Amino acid sequence: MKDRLIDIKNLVKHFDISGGLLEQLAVSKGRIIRKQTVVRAVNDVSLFVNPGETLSVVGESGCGKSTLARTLLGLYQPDGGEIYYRGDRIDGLTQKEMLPYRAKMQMIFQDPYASLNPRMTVQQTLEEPVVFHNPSISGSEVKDRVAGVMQQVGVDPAWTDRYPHEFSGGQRQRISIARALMVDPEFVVADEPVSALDVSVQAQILNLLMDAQEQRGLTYLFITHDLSVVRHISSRVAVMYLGRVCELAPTTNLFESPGHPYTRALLSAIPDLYDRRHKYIKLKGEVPTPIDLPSGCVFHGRCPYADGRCSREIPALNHQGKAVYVACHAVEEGRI
Amino acid sequence: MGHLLEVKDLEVKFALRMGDLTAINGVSFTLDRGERLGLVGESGAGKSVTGFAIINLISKPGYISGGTVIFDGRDLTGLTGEGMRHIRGNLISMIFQDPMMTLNPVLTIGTQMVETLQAHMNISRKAAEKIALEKLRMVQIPSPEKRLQQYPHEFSGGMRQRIVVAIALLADPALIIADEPTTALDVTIQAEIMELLLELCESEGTGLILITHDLAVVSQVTQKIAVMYAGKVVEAGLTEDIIDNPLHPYTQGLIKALPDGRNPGTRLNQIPGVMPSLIDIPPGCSFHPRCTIRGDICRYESPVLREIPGYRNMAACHMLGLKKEPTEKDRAE
Amino acid sequence: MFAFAVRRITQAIIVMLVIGLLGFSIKQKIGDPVRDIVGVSVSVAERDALREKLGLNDPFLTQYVRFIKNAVHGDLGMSFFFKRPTLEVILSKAPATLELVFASSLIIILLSIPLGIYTAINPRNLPSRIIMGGSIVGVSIPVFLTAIILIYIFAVELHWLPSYGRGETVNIWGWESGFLTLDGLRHLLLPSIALSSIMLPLFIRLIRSEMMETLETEYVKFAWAKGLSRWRIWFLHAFKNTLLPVITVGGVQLGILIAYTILTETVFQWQGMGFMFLEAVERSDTSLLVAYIIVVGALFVVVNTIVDIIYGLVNPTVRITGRK
Amino acid sequence: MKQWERFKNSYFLHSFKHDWVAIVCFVVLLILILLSILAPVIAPHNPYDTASTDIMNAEMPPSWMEDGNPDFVLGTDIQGRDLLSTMLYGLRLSVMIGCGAVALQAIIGIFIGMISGYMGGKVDAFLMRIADVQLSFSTLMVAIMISAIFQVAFGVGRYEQLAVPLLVLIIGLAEWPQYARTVRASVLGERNKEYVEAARVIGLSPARIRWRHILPNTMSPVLVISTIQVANAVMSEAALSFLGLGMPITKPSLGSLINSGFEYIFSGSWWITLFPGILLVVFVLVINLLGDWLRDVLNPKLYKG
Repeated sequence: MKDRLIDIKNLVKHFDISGGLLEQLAVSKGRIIRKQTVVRAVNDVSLFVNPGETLSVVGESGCGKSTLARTLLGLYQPDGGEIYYRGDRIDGLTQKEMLPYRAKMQMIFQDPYASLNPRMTVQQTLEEPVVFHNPSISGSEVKDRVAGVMQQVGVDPAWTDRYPHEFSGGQRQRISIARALMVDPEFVVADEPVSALDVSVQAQILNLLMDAQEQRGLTYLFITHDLSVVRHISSRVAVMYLGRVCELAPTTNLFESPGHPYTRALLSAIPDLYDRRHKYIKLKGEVPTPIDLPSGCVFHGRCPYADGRCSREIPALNHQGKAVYVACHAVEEGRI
Repeated sequence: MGHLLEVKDLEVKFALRMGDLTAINGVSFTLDRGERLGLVGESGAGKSVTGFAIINLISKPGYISGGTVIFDGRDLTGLTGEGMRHIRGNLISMIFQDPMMTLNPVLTIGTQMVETLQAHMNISRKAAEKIALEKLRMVQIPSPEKRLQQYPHEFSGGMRQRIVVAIALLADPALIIADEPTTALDVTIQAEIMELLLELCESEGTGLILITHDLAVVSQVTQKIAVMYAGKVVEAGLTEDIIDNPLHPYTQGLIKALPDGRNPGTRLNQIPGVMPSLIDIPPGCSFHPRCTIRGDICRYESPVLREIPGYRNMAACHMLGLKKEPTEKDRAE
Repeated sequence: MFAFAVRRITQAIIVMLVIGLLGFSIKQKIGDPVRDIVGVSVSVAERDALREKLGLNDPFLTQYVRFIKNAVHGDLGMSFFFKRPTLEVILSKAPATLELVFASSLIIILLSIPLGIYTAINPRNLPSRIIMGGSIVGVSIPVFLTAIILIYIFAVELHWLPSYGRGETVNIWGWESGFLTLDGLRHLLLPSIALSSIMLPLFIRLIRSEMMETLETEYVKFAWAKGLSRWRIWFLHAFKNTLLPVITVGGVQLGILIAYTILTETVFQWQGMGFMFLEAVERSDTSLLVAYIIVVGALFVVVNTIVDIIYGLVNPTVRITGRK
Repeated sequence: MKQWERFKNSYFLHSFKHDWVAIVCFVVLLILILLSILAPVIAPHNPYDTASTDIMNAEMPPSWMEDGNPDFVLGTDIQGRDLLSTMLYGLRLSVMIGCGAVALQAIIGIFIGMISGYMGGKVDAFLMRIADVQLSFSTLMVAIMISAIFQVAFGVGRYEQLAVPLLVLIIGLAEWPQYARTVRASVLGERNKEYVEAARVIGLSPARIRWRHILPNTMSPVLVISTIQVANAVMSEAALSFLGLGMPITKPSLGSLINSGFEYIFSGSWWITLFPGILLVVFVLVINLLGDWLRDVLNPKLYKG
């Protein structure tokens, strides 16, 4: 276990959105009751990340992938489970105890228009993390480092005095990546880093991310809904549905022989440029909300292979050999 | 019989304080009855503006400054209020991008469907509701009778987009313009909506203009594609020709920039730079600063969309069809 | 919806208890109930006895509970000046104020909706510019100045309309109404115009900006794309959505008119609650002052609660899910 | 110097130079503020010096009218003071009280709005409930009530002595919710933006994130409402003074001058009311117009609370 960079065990994160006491009142069968509304964003998720790899977490909106990433980075306090960084437990640490890990784990965000403080120049944005983590660093050293990183992400270092609104979306995303690289992290969480970008710019950013990984030996946790991107850049993939991991497998295995029925449906839905008019697996019904989770396997209501057991019993993420894990009774029983 | 729709040299400008900005600059294409066309481009290419310009629904300060839109033999750009109103939602319908924003939150689905029919034909509420129910069934909304009384917030995003599709089909239009209809939706729902749209257009013989940034989506649905860049159509042709044999360097770059899963982990082909904003469109060919095969002429003369000898695609590029075809090697960075 | 209403009403009760606490504390700190009842010409011993008898030496909380109990039964203490129960005094003055507020609200609603919609639909044409320019001048003129100018023009110079008082009133079931006589209406005209002068521009601007925002939405654009008539788009699709924020803000603003009645009533010598309140301040009539605060507070709370519930009824999201 | 260069080329200055309404308003406002600051220097008479006023001069019409006296350009008030000088001193008081009150409400409002927006939960619900209730009562009503209570509690004589600081306090207390709501709403809007998350990922302390990252981004709406609040505060002060709950007639603000003149309007002495009235309206109007212009230019997303 020591050789894992990140190890997440049975992570749970719920959000109570019921508001104040008065907001919780509701009427049911003629009686006034107190109703609490809880979004079960992440339920019992176990995952690990090996050093140097790119693990992608994919899923549709509301599946809890962003919450998972933010909980992992300590932006949310988990409601259960454990998080380890190189064997050290890092959930529940105080602000101060967390600091050494903050320099090692960084994040890149989705929206290049919201992820940079509009009132700070590029210089100020990039300086802040370095100076914060190395208070003794000299001014000229900081300047050199800023220039170096800007060079690497492909933004002209002469533009450090500019404000974010003077840059295009792609350039901002480069600056956002630069900010994450400033503290020399070893682990970077990228939350939909190319979803808001146009195709031609998306390719630039993906190349930049792959280059940075190669040069700095970075480990990525890549959150996205775009399966073609996943296939291109990741070594392993975790598929999430309604707050649970339903399949975890090396990329080639996942795309060539998906195990979980949801993964199959998801993969079949990607339009392929060269395979016009291919058939996709149609799922019945609608995605349930994470507020009222179905019993048993969260996917059973839409699954073509579901039986009685699926609606009662939550399937465990089982090892299927060759680093493939699937959480499905039907796969386990060999029905599919 | 002529084309269902013929857009010719369409030009849209935005009147701003600092002067007029040209959003689309001489866009031309045609569409036959029951034919499906994909309008593809990145954000800012002017594809949505083109879509809205067809039904003369450009929000201020934009206006159509030139060109014609011939629909069924009539020029739509010359129509005034009432004449245009009769076209919209009746002969040409639209589907918008975000189904969460498209439906009016304070009116029931029934009201929003019935009013569309009543706007175009003299029909009782009862009869209109009957047509509405039929269309809701066509888009596979379960228990449609109950649904008519409900408000938009009681539906999920996918369901709302189905309802929008149903509204678009109400008056049996000859043409549907769908502006990024699945961009805001998840991939499984996108597949459902696209299949639905495709089936309905085929079974009803409805023409479709699908506006999207996603070439892969277009490739599943349309027969023809027009690729737009900086307010112009740079390449147009049959879907298989565009995808398998792109001519224009921009189209080529765009297709190669897509991670297609064939060689994972390798560097993607990237087009350097970004699309120019409307304020500083470069002179000559607007793509030339990013182009790898540009010649001198590209700097000052704007290319027109023309037939390229030996190919079926039309492309707007000076460098195509010259003595020496640009080869893969020439284009390498 | 029912749960929503229950929530709002519970909140209203809590707010009333807090207002009661404030009023009671003021009374405790600066008022003297003994003086209110017997005046100042009574010996110290007698006053102490009365003090004990009235329970004024009890703990704060006990007295507060008693105060609330009495208030619920309509007993808000005696007015030192009028020598009558304060609530009675206030209720006798209330019709004048409420009629004034009602007339002004009518003017505001009838004018602001068409003007607001017109300026939203035609944001740049000349009439809109004039209306918007006029409205910003309107919000910059204090109510009392408008009132004075109106009096100077129509009463002092032109002698068209009376400058003060309510004129002839008719008593219907204890309600002194000025609505039913020509003289009463003539007296009502200037004060209600003056009172509406501050809110009318605000309403026009509010309706205009909300309407313009709505006109920019996707669903209005979609309505155009459906080929609906412009009237249906403006008055059903856009206006119905404009109404929601206007009800929340506007309802509260109409309640706020009561604050401005203090100014208007002063200028026009209008014998309403506001005029009475200022007199109470001058006479240091603490009980009446506190009673006024509580009655007006209750009025505000009732108006707000009703506005909230109406909002809930109009907005399907709240009506069906009970959540805002 | 760089900042100045940036400002010179900014959209802000550019749109200012191309909007004549904004320029006129700015110039008028500047002149009025200068007049109020320099009132003791430029006023022809000192209205506070009772020795120099003569009751025999009371109610003199403006100098260009019959019975006018060239010594008193705009005439005299009921106590025989030069109206122009009294107005200048009155404007001075109005500006002082207005700015003081806005400073006070800004301090209270920004602090509470910041806490409320960033902490969320129960603290937020509690603070905002207070603000809501107070707002629903209207700032004017709250101001009138506080001042009424103060006047009864202090007694009229003492209240008039302390009028200036008390009015600042009253208006500040009455109007802070406007600020708090605006600040809170924009803090809520900013708090969930990704740059704040980025700052948290870096490990910055909550206090630093609040004051260094969030606060500067809420400044546009704060600037816009600040201008409008100055106008509101001046209006509130005038209203209170008009009701006799503000500045006494011995040290009149514009509101108290209008009030004192109102009683004489029926006898034809319109100027005592009209001139201070015009001055007040012009002052408030230019601030409101500038506020509107600022709102258009900065175009802050004014989050609805």
